[in-house]
Amino acid sequence: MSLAEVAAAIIGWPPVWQVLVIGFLGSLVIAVLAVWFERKAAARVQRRLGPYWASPRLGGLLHLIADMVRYAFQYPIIPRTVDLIPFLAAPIAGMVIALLPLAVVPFTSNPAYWPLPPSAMEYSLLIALAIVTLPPIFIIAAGWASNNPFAVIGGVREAFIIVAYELIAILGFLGAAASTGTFNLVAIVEAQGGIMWLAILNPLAFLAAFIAIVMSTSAFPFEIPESEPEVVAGPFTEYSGLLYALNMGGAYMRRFALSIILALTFLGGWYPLVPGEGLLMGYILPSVVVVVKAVIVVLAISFLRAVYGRYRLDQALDLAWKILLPMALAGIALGLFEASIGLT
Amino acid sequence: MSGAELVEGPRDYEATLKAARARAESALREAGISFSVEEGKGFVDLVVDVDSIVKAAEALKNAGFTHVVSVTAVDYPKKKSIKVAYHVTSYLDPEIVGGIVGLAVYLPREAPEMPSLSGVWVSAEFMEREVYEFFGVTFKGHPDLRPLLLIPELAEKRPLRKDFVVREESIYEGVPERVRRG
Amino acid sequence: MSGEVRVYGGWRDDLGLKVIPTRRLARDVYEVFIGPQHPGSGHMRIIIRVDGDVIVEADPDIGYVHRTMEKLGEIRGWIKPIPLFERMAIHDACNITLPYVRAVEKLMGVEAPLRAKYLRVLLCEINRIAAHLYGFAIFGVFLGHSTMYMWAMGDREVFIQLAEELTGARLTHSYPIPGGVRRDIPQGFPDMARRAVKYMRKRLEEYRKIFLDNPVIRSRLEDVGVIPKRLAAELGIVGPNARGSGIQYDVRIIEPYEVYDELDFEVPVYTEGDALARTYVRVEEIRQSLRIIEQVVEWLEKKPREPIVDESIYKKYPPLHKKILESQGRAKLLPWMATMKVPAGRAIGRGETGRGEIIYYVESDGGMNPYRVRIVTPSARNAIAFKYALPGHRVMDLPAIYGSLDYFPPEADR
Amino acid sequence: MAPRIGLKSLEKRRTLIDGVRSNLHVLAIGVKYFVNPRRMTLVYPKEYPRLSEGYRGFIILEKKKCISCAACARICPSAAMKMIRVMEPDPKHPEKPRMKQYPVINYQRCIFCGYCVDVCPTEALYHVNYHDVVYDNLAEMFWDLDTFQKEPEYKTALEGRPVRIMVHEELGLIKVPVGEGG
Repeated sequence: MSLAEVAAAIIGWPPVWQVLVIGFLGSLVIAVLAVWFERKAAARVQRRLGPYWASPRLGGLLHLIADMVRYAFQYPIIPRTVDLIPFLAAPIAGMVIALLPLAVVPFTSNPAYWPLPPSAMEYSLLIALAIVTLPPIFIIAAGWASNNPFAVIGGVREAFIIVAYELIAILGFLGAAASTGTFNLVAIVEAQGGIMWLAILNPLAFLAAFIAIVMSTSAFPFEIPESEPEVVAGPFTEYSGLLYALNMGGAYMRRFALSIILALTFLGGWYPLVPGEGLLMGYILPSVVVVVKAVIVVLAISFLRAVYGRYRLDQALDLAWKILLPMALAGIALGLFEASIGLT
Repeated sequence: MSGAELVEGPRDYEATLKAARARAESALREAGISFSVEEGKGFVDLVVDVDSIVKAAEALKNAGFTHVVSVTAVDYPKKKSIKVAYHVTSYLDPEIVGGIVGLAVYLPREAPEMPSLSGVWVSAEFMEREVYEFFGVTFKGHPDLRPLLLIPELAEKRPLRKDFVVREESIYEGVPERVRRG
Repeated sequence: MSGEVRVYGGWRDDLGLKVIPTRRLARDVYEVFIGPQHPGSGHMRIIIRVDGDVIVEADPDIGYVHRTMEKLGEIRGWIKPIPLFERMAIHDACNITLPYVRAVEKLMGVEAPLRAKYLRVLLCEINRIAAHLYGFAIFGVFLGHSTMYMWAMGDREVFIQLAEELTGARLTHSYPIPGGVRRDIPQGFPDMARRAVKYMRKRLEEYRKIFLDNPVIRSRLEDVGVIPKRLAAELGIVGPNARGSGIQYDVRIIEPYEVYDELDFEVPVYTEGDALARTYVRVEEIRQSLRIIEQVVEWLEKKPREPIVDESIYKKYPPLHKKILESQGRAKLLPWMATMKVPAGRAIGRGETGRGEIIYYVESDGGMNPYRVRIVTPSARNAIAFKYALPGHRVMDLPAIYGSLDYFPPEADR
Repeated sequence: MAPRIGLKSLEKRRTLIDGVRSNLHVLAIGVKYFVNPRRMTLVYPKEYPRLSEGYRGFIILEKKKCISCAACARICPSAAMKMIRVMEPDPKHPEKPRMKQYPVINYQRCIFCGYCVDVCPTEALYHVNYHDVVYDNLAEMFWDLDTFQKEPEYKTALEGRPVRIMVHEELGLIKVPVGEGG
């Protein structure tokens, strides 16, 4: 076995492939697209042109790349007062862990290309959700390590928000599990078949999960921890240059990872495509379908920026605990009811 | 007071001012404070003694003048005095709403000092700070007397006094040589 | 710790009003400096002390853009301060200079002719709309609603365009001069203004949908930053902020200047006193200003052109000046105006700007310069509201309250 | 026909159904503009606005009309207009040069208020209708007498396309392309 083959085998191993290629590279491309769409959609609603001069022919599509180049060459200022190791580690760890859920979700029903062994696959939804809850810790750590009033307030806000959305996200996704009676993502997707999407069968759980994703990734109208008018950039106030870009990228990647889980659990996964044999039919095309669905979710979240303002922290928590939590519970009940009458 | 009593349509300001002036004068007379009147266009100043200004202010406040619109100080180097006028008016009393009456005192230019009226009219607080920094008038009993707009070093110079002179350039000055040669 | 009583909330009716002293609280509160280099502050600083997430005390620290207007007003003659003073609130230029011009007119004993008065009102109302739209734009950004920002700024451009056609400058119009105005309306202006009015009416409906009735915005503003009527009166806050608290006060009604007493419009007063009420006052005012513009434009179109400067000035015009006034609608200034003397006396000129009542106290000793110009701008009077409206609210309410007060630092700092 | 106070009050907080409905309104209006943006953007400098004739842009001197009265320099609020004295041949006595004064302008200071143009008794000063001219250094912005008589080169016009901005009833502002010189 040559070195190249070893490398190919490592990269071809589904968990690595999914995290590095679909996750990292994919989400970079998707971040370019999503940020461009976010700016362009907002610009259209706001009756202006949006990104343009970075690449006039592409309608400013490469604007984020220009931004990233700028970030990469910007001098990262690290204040003397910060707690250095957590300050540096938090954005990096946060971004890496944001992608980890992709190491456990299946992109196909073909067992040859599952990232987990079939026995572990039984609990893939739970494992993915468990990993999803990790990255916010690093946002809080970033804020705390910055040793800046704005950053600390931002971090504390993030902590409040986590408590609110995490439960809803998990309960919302469990609504899907209740409908289908399994934690196996493959089985959940299979149960949905062509058109019996759980988003239609169980809209309550879907809406709860969707809003929880919006909340968890600080998208509008829940952009509270980084709320600019009061806390500058929240936990990321002291970050500059590449580190700031990592923080921002982390949020996009988390949104992407969560959107993939949403696409699998509620939006019919790789259907209408039925995975077959072979790399192309069995793995690549189904994963493209899943990614496209996830991208649509990401873009829909991006669009909200154009029309909503920002909730106040306590109002967001109110919304979460008083409306979304009952809604997610009702979603589970609805799922159980549907399962009992054999709808799914 | 009920809604019907309040302002509805356009008003005659001269009549309002007359009413406000009469109200203020009678309030001061009732309180037993002597005053002199200085006329202005669109307002009237009632000049009182510095010792009786707090009593006068309370009398005006009780007469319905709710807030201060301006604490106006004017420096008169020739008279060696600084005039501080609290231009007050009312929002709530329909008879005198908007009529500006000034409660004024003349203070010596050297070390001007007077009691603060921000205890009577809360709205005077920031304006007194302004007079303090621009004219150097000390308001005794002010809750927080420090410069408002200026930095302390600049406030020391009392910029709005007449001996702080800002010179204007003449119409021939400041032309560079290149341009002056034509 | 210290035995001080903590004051949460500046005002309760049963407690009575007392001055809140600053810098005396316990040490276990968190001090946050909002500004001056801060996205949510403008050129000012609010030092807030927070207990948990609740603001205990707010100390507005203004003066970062102080430009010595009062001092410069004393050395530059009588007509030169007009372009200077409009820099206090550059998007409200006519409203903010007109009271000064009126005070000088009172001292000089001249009066603008009727047509000039209508023209002044026209530009004032165009400015008022533009100023309110500017306020909305900033408010939108404070609440994270970027669309409101862009829309309001974009629609403000329509009214800037109108003002530009009328005066020749986008923002710094320097339009009123003692005794009149500088330009008459150009050809085609009335139709242009009517189109703008129609357009803005439609847009206000869309504003309502995307901003005012937006559940997110509504919940951010309702019952936030309540200033009860009595507190508003005691603090002497002005303009839409006072009218949002139920104060029935508008200089256009109290002391109708120019031709405001001949026009048909309504001064909206809301009684709730919260941020939402203040916002609604502004929306209503835009609506009323549109009505005024319609009426004024119609009057200007119907009535024959007449000199737009006072008779005493017009009769000194040489033939060339009269020709220019007739052909281009441009009122020339006369050379003596630069160094004119104004009879001794004292006058207060006031007017209702977009943000509220502005007062100029002008004193003349009969010389070439004003002896004293005291300016009290609406924002300067509203600054104290921060101190009393913020305590008791959450940190996240700060932008909502700041934006709803429509505070404009350059205007407050003069 | 008179102004009046209109007392109003806010609509009460609505029910959940109203909340859902206004959320839908918000999204609908967002989508409406997303589909049809009705842009107002002016892609400057690819397009540049052709401003109206009355626009107060750069000020130019017509020297032969100037009577050296210095009114423009006296009324200039920002002390941008200055007078210089130059020797020039007297048209009546060509052999004897005479001293005459002319205005020069400092565009670092000019605020384009147009007072000088309006005060000039012989209309020797006029505005051009543009003011987006770029300078390499500040010293250049102090125009000497020769520069003051020439309209500055309008470089934006070389690469851009002129548009006229109009108020539109539906779209707010629209741009109408104008031909060269139109």
